[in-house]
Order: sequence, then C-alpha cells, then structure tokens
Amino acid sequence: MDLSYSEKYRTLQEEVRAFIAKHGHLSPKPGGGRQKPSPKALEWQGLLLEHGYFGRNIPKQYGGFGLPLDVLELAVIAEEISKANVYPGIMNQGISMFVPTLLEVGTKEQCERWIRPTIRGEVIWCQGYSEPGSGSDLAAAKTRAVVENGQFVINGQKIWTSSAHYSDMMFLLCRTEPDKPKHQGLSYLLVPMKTPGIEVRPLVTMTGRATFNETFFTDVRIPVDQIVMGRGDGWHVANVTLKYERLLLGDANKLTSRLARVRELMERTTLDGQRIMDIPEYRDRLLRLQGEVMASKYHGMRLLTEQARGEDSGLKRLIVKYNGTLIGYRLSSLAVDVLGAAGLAYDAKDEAAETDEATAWHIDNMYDIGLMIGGGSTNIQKNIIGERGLGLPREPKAAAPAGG
Amino acid sequence: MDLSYSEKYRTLQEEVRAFIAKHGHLSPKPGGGRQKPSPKALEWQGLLLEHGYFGRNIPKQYGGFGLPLDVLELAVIAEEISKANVYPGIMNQGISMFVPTLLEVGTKEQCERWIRPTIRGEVIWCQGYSEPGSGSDLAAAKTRAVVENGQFVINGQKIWTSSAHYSDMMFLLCRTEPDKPKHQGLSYLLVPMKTPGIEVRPLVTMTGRATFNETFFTDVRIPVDQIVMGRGDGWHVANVTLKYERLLLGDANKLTSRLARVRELMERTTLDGQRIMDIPEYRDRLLRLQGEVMASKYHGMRLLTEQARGEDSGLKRLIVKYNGTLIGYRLSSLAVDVLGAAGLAYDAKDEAAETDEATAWHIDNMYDIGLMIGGGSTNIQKNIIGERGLGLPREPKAAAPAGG
Amino acid sequence: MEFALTDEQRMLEASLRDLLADRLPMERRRALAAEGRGHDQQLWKALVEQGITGLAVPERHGGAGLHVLDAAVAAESLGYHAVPGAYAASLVMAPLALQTSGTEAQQQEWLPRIASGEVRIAVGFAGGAGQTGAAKVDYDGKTLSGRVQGIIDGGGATHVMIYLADGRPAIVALDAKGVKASLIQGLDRTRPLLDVTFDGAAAVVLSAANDPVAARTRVLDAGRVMLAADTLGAAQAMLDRAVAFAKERVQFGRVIGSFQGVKHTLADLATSLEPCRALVWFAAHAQDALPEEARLAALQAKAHLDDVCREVARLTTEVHGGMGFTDLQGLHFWWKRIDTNRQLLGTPERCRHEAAVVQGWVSA
Amino acid sequence: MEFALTDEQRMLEASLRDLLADRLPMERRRALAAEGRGHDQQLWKALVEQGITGLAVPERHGGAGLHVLDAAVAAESLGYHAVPGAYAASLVMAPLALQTSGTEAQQQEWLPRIASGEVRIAVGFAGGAGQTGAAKVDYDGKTLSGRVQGIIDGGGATHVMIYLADGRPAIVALDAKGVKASLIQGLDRTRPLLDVTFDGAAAVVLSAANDPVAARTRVLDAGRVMLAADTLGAAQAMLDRAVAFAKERVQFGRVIGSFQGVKHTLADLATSLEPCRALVWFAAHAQDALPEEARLAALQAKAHLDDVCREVARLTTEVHGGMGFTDLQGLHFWWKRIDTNRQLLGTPERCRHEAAVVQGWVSA
Repeated sequence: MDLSYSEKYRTLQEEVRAFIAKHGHLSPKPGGGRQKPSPKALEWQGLLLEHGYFGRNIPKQYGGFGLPLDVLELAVIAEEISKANVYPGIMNQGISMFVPTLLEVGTKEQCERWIRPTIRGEVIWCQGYSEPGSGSDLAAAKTRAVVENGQFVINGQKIWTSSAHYSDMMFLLCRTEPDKPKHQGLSYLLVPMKTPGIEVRPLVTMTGRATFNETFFTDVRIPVDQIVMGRGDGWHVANVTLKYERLLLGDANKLTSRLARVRELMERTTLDGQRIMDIPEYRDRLLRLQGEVMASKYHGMRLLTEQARGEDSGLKRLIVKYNGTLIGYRLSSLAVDVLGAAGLAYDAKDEAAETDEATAWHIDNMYDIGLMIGGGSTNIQKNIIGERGLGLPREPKAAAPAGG
Repeated sequence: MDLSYSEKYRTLQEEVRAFIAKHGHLSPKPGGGRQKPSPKALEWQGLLLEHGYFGRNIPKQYGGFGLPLDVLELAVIAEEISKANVYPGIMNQGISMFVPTLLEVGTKEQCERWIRPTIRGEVIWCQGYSEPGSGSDLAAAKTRAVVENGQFVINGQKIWTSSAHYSDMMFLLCRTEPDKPKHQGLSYLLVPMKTPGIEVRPLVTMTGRATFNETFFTDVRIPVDQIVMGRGDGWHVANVTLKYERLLLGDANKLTSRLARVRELMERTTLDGQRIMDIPEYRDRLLRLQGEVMASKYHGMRLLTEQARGEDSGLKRLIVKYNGTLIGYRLSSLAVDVLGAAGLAYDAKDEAAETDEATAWHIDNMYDIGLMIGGGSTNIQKNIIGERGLGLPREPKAAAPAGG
Repeated sequence: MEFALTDEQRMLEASLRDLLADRLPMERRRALAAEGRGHDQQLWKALVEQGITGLAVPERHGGAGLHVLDAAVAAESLGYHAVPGAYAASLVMAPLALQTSGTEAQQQEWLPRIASGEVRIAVGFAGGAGQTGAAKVDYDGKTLSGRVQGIIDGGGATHVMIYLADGRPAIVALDAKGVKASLIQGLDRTRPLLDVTFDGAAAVVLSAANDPVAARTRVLDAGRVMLAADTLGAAQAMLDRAVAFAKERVQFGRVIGSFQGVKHTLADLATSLEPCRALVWFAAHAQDALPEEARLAALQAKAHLDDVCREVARLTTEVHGGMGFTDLQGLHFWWKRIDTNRQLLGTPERCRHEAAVVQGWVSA
Repeated sequence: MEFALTDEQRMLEASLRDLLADRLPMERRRALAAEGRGHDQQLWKALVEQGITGLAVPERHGGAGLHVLDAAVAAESLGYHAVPGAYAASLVMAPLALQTSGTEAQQQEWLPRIASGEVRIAVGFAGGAGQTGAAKVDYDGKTLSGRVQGIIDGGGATHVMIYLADGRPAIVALDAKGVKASLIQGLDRTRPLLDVTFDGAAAVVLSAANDPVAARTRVLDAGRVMLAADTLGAAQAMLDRAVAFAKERVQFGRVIGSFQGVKHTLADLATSLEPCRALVWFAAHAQDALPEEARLAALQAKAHLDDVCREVARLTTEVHGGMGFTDLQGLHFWWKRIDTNRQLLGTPERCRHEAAVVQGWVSA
C-alpha cells in the first residue's frame, strides 16, 4: 500500500500543472451539459490532444498521442484537470464508446476515416440502440434495414438518442436479417444524420428538459459499406460498445465532491433557526453516506491499481456503476431534504437550471433515477453482477418466442 | 370509524374479566415455548373450553363451544387474556392447522375421533411436510408410502417437525403415487408417533436449542384408512392446512408490546454514562420502528373489521406475515444493540434462556431469522404477494422436470 | 369496533374519483402544469359543486361539517389524481384555524366564503412548522411586516394566513397594499407555493383561542395528516400504474411482471404501502376523536408516509424503465408531488424528533 | 500509487488461510465452541508458529514489527475461518498499548512474551470505549478496585489490561490476589468476554505516554479496525457459502441461484460488501501512515462494516433456507461473530457520532 505517486507520475503532474498555468485561460467553463462543442471547446480540445491530455492512448495515425495505456497517467491528468477546474475535453458517446469499438473491431479504413474527426470533436455521434418496445432487451430491436440497389433502406424508430439533434452521425443497431434468430439478425450501421428521411423529435424527461430524443427513420438510404463488421454481426459489435460503456467507472470523485457539497449545505442551512448539521437525524444520514462514499472511493483506488497492473477486476468492476448510482441518488435526496421547503423553487428551463442551487440538486436527484434506469436497468445490472460476477446460472430460457 | 366496542362486546369483556378474576390463579405462566402441556395447563385448557374462551367456534359435538365465528369476540377474549397476562390456551400445529383442515375436508368420523382430544391438549400433533431436499418446494416431497397387505409402508425423512419428540401423532405429506405428476402423487396420512420404525432426532438451531427435529421413517406401517381425503389428494389437503397457517395473523399486539419493551430498555440502559434514549442515533431507530409498528397495528384493526364483515381482504392479508416478521426482526436487532457488550452473555441451554433478558432478546433475534425462513421463505412469500395479491403472472414453467 | 370507512366516506371517495378521472385526463394535467398557476377555474367549480370546499366548514356556516378523516379521504383521492390546485391549507387548515382561533363574527365572515369557493386562503408559518426558508413577520397591532416562504396552496389564493410566532393566525388579502406575493414555480408545478413579503400590510388577527400555540398545533397536525393522505394517494397511483405496466410490458420474451426482480420489488412496495392507509386513517380519526393520541399519530403518519412513499416513487419509476423517466408517462407528476409534500410542515427527521418530544422520550 | 496488498501480505494471508482450512474443519470449530473456553492450545501453537502472535510486536522485541494493515489482513482471515481464540485485543491492541504507553523496560518485559505466545492480555476499558456494562475502576497508585465488563479476548487470557479513566492502561495478572474473573459464555462461544471484579489487585500501570488519552485513542481505533476486518472476513465467508449453496440447491426444478429473487439478493450483498474491503485496508493503512485520516477512517470502517455485514449475515442465512437456521451448516458461528464484533468498542451509532465530533461537525 503506497498512496503516493512515483517520480514518473510526479513529473507528469508537474507537466500538466505547467500546461494549465500557461493555457488554462483558454479553457471553456467545465460542465454545461450536453451540447454541440463551441469553437472555444474545439480549440481547447486541439490543445489537449496535442499535449496528450486527451486521446493519449489512441494511435498517432488516427490523431491520438500514441502512448501505451497507463491508467495512473490518466488518473493524474484527470486529477489535475479536476483540481484546476478546467474543461477536461469533449466527452460524448462517439468518443467514449464508438472510438474504442472501431479500434477493437473496425477496419483500418474505418479507423482512419472516423477516429480523428471524432476525437477532435468535429464529428459528433449519437447511439441508436434502444427502441420504445425494447428498453433493456436491446437484441429485440425492430428497426429494419433492407438492401435495395446497393443501399440499406432503413425504417423504424429509436429512442434515448441523447445528442441526436446536433449529431453528425449515428451508430445504429438494426435488423437486417429478419429470418435469422433474434441475436443473429442484427447489423451495426453508420448513418449520417443529414440523410433524408430522418426526423429527430425532442423527448422531454421528468426534469422538464429535453436532453434526449426520439429518432424516426422513413426510407433512409445509406451505402451498404457503412457497416462495422458484417451483416448479422450487429449484436457482437453492440456488445463491444456496451462493454466500453460499462467500463466508464462510476466516478468516485463525483461522490466525494457531492458529499462535501451536502456537508457544506447542511452547515449553512437552518430549520426553525437551528443549523441542520446540528440536528442529529440529518447528521446521521450524512454520516452513513460518508461511510458509503469512503468505501467507494477507496474501492476506486483499488480498481485503478488493478487496472494499472492489467489485472481483471471481475466482480469488483461490475458493481461500481450500480453502487455509485444508488449512493449518488441518496446524496442528492439528502440535499433535497436539507433544502426543504425553501428549496422547492425549480425552473429547469432557463439559465437558472445551471446556476440555481436548488434546481441543480433537484435535477441531479431526478437524473440519478434516470441513471439507474439508463444503460441497462437496475435489474439487468443485478443479473450481470450475479451471473458474471458471482457465477450464478442464467434464467432458464423462456418457452415463448423472442420479440416484443 | 368507531374504535369502541358495542354493548355485546363490552358484555363479553366483563364476562372474561370476571372469569379471570375468579379462575386466573389456576392459570399456568404464559410463554415457556414449545413443550408438552403440563397437568396444570390441561386443567386450565378445560376451563377455557368450558367457558368458550377456546375452541369457541368449533362445533359442540366435537368438543368446542359451538358459536358462529365472530372475530371481534375472539379479539376481545385475546385482549383480556393478554392484558391479564394469563395463559391463552394451548397452541400447537394440531390445533391451529390440523383441526381446521379436518373441519374443512375431513370425514365426520375423523372429526369426531380427533378434534376433541386435540383441542383439549390430550393429543399433540406435529407436521410432516418439509424434507431436507425440499424446503420451500413442498410438492417435491420424496418420502414414500406404498401399500402392502392393507397398510401403508412409509420410508423417508422429514425435517422441521417442531414438536415431534413429544407428539402423539403426525400429519404427513408423502408420495403414494410415484407414477403421477409431481402435485398429484401425494397423500396426507395420519401417523401415530409411537409406530415402530419412527426415529426422532433433535435438530439444534442457531440459537443452540433443539426446538425442532428430524424424523426418520423406516418401514413404518399404518392402516390404509389413516388418510385425509383420498390417495393423490395430499397436495390439496396440505394446501388447506397451509392456508390456515397463513391465516394466523402476524400478531400486531406482539409488535406493540415488543416496541414498548425496547423503549423501556433504552430508558434504563446507559452507554458511557449516558442514557441510550438520549443518544439520538438510537432514538431515531426506535422512532422509525414506532412508525412501522403503528401502521401494522392499525392495519391489523382494519383487517379485523373486514374479517368481522366477512370481506375478502386479499392483498391486505397476504402482506401481514412478511411485514410483521421483518419489523419484529428489526426491533429485536435494536434491542440487541441497546444491550450492547454487556448483553452478549448468552446461555440458551438452561433456565436462563427464559428469564435472562439478554439471552431472551438474542433468542428472539435469531428466531426472527427462522421465522423469515420458516413457513415458506421470504422469496415464496413475495411470490404469493406479487401473484395472488397484485395479480402478476407466475414464473414461466422451467423446461427441466420437477423433482430435486 | 369498526376500523373502516363509512358508506358516506366511500361514496365521497367514489364520486370524487369519478369526477377526477373524467375531468383530469393526463393531457389536462400536463397543460395545467405547463401554465403553472396551480388553479383552474373550471376544475375548481366542479370541486365546489362536489362540496369539497365545504367539507371542513361547519354546517351552520354553509359547509358539510365533516371530520378530519373525511377530509383525509378526499386528500387521498386528490393525491391519487395529482390534482392541481389548493386543498390541504385552503380547505382544511384555514377553516380549522378559523374555528379554533376565530371569534364567532370572524367565523361568520370567512367560513361561508371558504365553503362557497369564493375565498382561498394560503397558509404559512413564521417559524415552528419545521420548514426551511424565510419565516419571520412582525405584527404591530394592525399591520404585518416581514417575509414568509413556503406558503402552502399559493395557486389561485385570494388571501394568505400567516401564523405569528405567538401562535395566532393573521389573515391578509393578497391584493392589499404592502403585500408583494410571488407564486413560486416549483418542483411540483401543479401546486405552486407562495413567497410573500409584507411591508405594513393590513392584517386580521384571530385571537380567540385560549391557548393559541395549542390551537396552531392542531392546525399543523391536521395539515400533516392531509399531506400524508395526499402522499398516500399519489404513491398508490404510482404503484397501480407500475403493476399495470408490469403486466403488459414484454422484454426478453416475457411479461416483465413475471420476473422475480420486478415482482418482488412490487411486492415489497405493496407490503410497505398498504399498512400506511390504516395509519393515515387512524391519524385522521384521532385528530377529532382521540386527543391523547392525535399528536403522535399525525407526526408519525407524516414521517412514515414520506419515507415509504419516496421509495415507492423511486422504484415504481424504475419499473417503468426509460418510459418512467420521460414526460410521456407523466409519472413524474406524482413523484414531484410526493417529494414536495415531504418538504412541507416538517420532513420525517423533524416530525420524528417532535414525536420523541411529545412522548417525553427526550426534552424539547 | 499502489492501493493493494503487497506480495508479503498476500503470502501471509494465503498461508494463514491454508493453515486454518486444514486445522479448523467445521467439526473442530463446533467442538471448541461447545467447550466454550475460547482457547485451544494446539491451534494457538500453530498460530504462534505462523508468527501471528508477533505480527504487531517490534522486531527488537522478538516480533515481526509489521503494521496495522498486516494485522488487518490476518484479522480478515481469522474472521473468514471464525477462529476461536484471542487476537484483536491480545495481539494487536495490547502490544500497541505497550508501545504507546509503556516504558522501554516495560516493553522489554512484556512484548517478547506476547510475541512468543506465552502471555495473552485481554483488554477492557473503564469507560469511553462506547460499550455498555460495568466500566469503573479506581487506582490507588498500587492496586485496582472496581469492575469492568465486556473485556475482549477473555479466552485463554493470562492477564488483563484495563484502561483507566485518565487514559493509562493498567495490567493485572488474572491469577493475582483480589481478582475475580468470570469467562462469560456469550453469544459467540468461540471468543468469550471477561467480566472482572478487582478488589485491591496489584497492577502495573503504563504511564510513559505524553498524551495518555491520545495514546488510548490510537489503541481503540486499531482495535476497531481489527474488528471491522474480522467482520469483513466473516461476512465474506457467509457470502461465499451462500453463493456456493445457490449454485447447488435445486428447488422447483431449478438451481435456486437462477431465480432473480436469490440472484439479486446475492448481487446486492456483493455490491455492498466488496467496497468494504478497500475501506478496511485504507483504515488500517491510515493508522500508521496517515495520522490525519486515521480517526475518521477507523470509526467509519467499524460503523460501515457492522451495518453492511449484519445485512449480509441475515440474508445469506435466509438464502440457505431452513438449513441456514440449523446448527448443521454452522453458518451461525459467523452470524454470531459479526453480531458480537458490532457490540464491541462502539456500535455504528456510537462510532458515527464520534466521527462527527472528530470532523468538527458537532461538538462533543
């Protein structure tokens, strides 16, 4: 057990600090939710890429920095960027999920064509997986593509396409081989969002904001070579992508800073003239959550070490997202209770949503519910933990045919 | 809403009080767990039967008091007996489960033969349902009975036969028609425990006490007419019995008095010189449980009213046992924590088990775990609540054959 | 011994639910939430005709003279249908305040107008109610100055009643001079709160109670029972919808309600929610019939319902999957209602602490 | 940055577990529990040979001079195997107490005998440790009088160390005059506590610490970390057994682990238990390496482990069905161990309160 960084990492730490001291003023404000990158953000992204503080492990030929993976380096960079409160770089589904998928199963041509503009933020991707009828059962996708005159002709509907309204491209899971069994009939297509026949409608969530969309396809035509791997391989490719989604660590730093914010809120909020921190029933809730957050934080450090060693963390990794989401929800629930009646003012529509403390906490609280649902419902996560983590047997196949 | 008793019940209340004033000194001490009734208990039982404070709704010809069911009368009697802290009468599986089963599906001859001695405490029954391989899956019973020379010959093993070591009879669920499907191959036999070939071995539980047994059958022979309903009807009869087991209300009075005991314990126990009731983290746990207990208590009154009206309470009734068991466990856990280090002294073997406060709470706490498991595990209870209470569909049948 | 609703109470419930099912389809609710005024004249008129405005007003003042339990039955139905508009404060707490603290003349002046639906009084507290936010007013014998946040039933209010620190309620017209009232667009857009700043606003103070603090406590507790009943109705609506959804929605070739993951979650929620109804009934009944148990029951009902129903709200939303998170299903109206009720008149933490004090388990 | 056990620590763990798996089959554990002496000379000898008695004793006094984290690794293994006998107090707290509060001569006198396994010191507190029960002694400069309950590691103890109210530890031989010691047959019969009444018993007081209260706190916190680690091991053992059982046991024609009801329960337990290990490691590491974080980490580790593992104990027992409730499976040894650890050196309620004080969130 040694919680200090060795020479190599301290040097990197110094480098990053120097970079921030010199260029930090060029950084856009961090946060701000999902939107098309501003020119300022694109410029900052270029700087990060150039110094290897983004795309550090992506091959040079595809626009990255070309270094071998060293998760501690990544942790050092993330830590310094977070401490200095500068923009960590563009993060979207194209960068976090599609790029690693291409690197794993794409052709050299596909990598050359797509990775560079994607990581530079010039091409924005959205994910076309979920459908209204198949939320967690992705393999039941009904959106169809048939080949006509050397083109895929796509018809159907996708939901939860978060950035569809400003995306350039979609990676789309759809059914191309209707005669084959459920999991073998899918393909993974790359669809320009400007193609005629695509309609994007905003999907308002319980927060009152439209951060997601529904996307409708009516005779949308794309060339048949706009496909990753072959026809019928879609389920395999989609799972590669999902693997990278699940690898996105439930961020323990986020829980730690959220805990600190709730603590601070409890120290300055009063109820009938009494500081809420002095009311033991509230304080005990905070202390319980502190225990959870500490365990998560040190667990994250343990995982980081294993990752750095190239060890397979198995169960330890599988639990992170589910655990972190639930703790995050309990923290935001406590914040909402501390704010109390005076904190019920809520206006998610305008600028206040970003700056008003009460609105921000309420949005977080509802968004946490969304996180439990999104990316595979809680039930599916528990199945994965039970089956892949603990080795328990799968549910016996239902007699009824697939679909629905 | 009217929480007072009408004239009729106030009269009964007066009667019971007068009875207790006159005869109360003859009552054995209440509690004391599962044991063969003492002569004193048998005498008291006779008094209760004679006055209709036991077996009130059992036909006179079978030794009961012969009044029509009026649950409010029963509640009044139970209340007065509980308040006066006298012995409420003998309670065992024969009385609470077997007698109502006979009344529902037994022949007149069977009722005449068995009910009177059973309710008088002269014949003690034990239940032969569970087997080591089939805890919650009762229909998978493997204990077999084959007919030879006009007798059933029984071989196999039962577990959780709580009073087997002092019982006179067992109602036994066993397989008599091995060629028929799982649920249609069972019969419900009545077995004298003195029959040669029966061996009862005590089963020590986590409490360190042997309140249960395993019962082994080796070529045990009983007449073929010692059966309730016909061959192959065992599953039906067993379910009648189980229905009565589930009808035994999770006793809200028990929770209320347990809550009061924990409160009192917290008021007199100190930790580093401070009264535990004054430590807010403990007090808050008690208050949370008080909310649960109050809800259970009034829910019980609501059910009682519905029962008195002959209404079907459905979901409301199905949840009672599961809910009450969990609250009971949480209450005994709190008591164990209040007792703390000084309360770790534990000796379940001798008399102390009945009289030592710490030992009694620890036994309760462990027994609560047993209650969650017993009578159908928590999972089965949740299935029943979900399926019968909320109308959710059953699990699809597994492809694999029954058994196990 | 009858622990049950009377036939009259069942009829009140049935007719109210029929009315609301008819008049308040999801699109209407959504439209009213979008407006955010917390009041709809058409719906209000229908509720007046149904007699809701007069439930807690004595017969001699033009009401039905019913008890807190009747009012709770109505509150549960309003919560079940997530009804936009005033109720707990304007139609239960305010009339009760007038009866406990008003002179006969004051009652004569105000109660008939509450029963007729003409006057709607939002209610707030200058401290002591367990709410966060500004809560301080000075009364100089004639006028009020100060600021109170978190005033309940702001939507469509004509007046506001503020409980002074000494336990007396003061009524101020919202269109009076020296009153600056903001309707707060809040989490629950169907029932906005008021934030009012008073600057020498003319006030009518109700001073007829012998023990004004005790009188205020009765009103507070009645309000808590109403919020608990409303939360109960809202949670029951969410559970009913989740059960229905689980019976229809197919994933992995099976109706999702057949998976134990979903089935057991719903069974757990039903197990914790169903006994809540008896607790709410008892707490409401106790307000009128069992004075010695009234305080504890109101506080525990508020605390217990808030906690149980927050879990119901979270998990029933989860059972709906992605659709539960959208505005399409509209589940969030109930979610927000439950969360809002929780923050008013004392969170569970605050109510349980007061319950300990009431029982002498700890000193105040 | 290496948040991981060293190779040496892994080897310590592996060899200890091999030893225990070999020497402590279920029948042996059951037999030792039936005896109830909390000490087995044969097992003790094996542990001495393994070096467990010298783990926390400096090298110059015949020990291995290892850190609290090493001791925690051993504690987890002992908990995993529900080992009857002394550890947390006798082999970690007592040696640490001697190092923090003893003179060089006192250390020289006692530590080598601890390392050799000859001396086993049970540890108790005359107040301030968050335990219920009698906890009061007077020290007249030479002898001790009074009574202390809940003394840890009573089984096989040769001496007892009592922390006086002023923070100094006093060592008394159990066979000394004026000592009446009862080995308490407790819930966990593998590790009985002591209840000792002193009546003018000769005592050696360790007075070398500059700040005796701070020195006592270090010992208490190290003890809390040991109990947390032991509880972690015990809970992990129960979870491992429940998972194995769920893979084998067939009901309704299916392996029960394929039912979501069981699968999700086990997934939930694994999710809450696995991060506990990192918390225990950190808390142990902090005791030596990060003084500013040591107190909070020890208190939170004790509280969090106690709570998480009580649920693990309950639900893994339930997963076993009726067999879990019997003595046959022996699961209850772990259940009782977890519950016993919870009651020692402060329950979660008490530890969290102290954590709030330590952080200045509230005044003591």
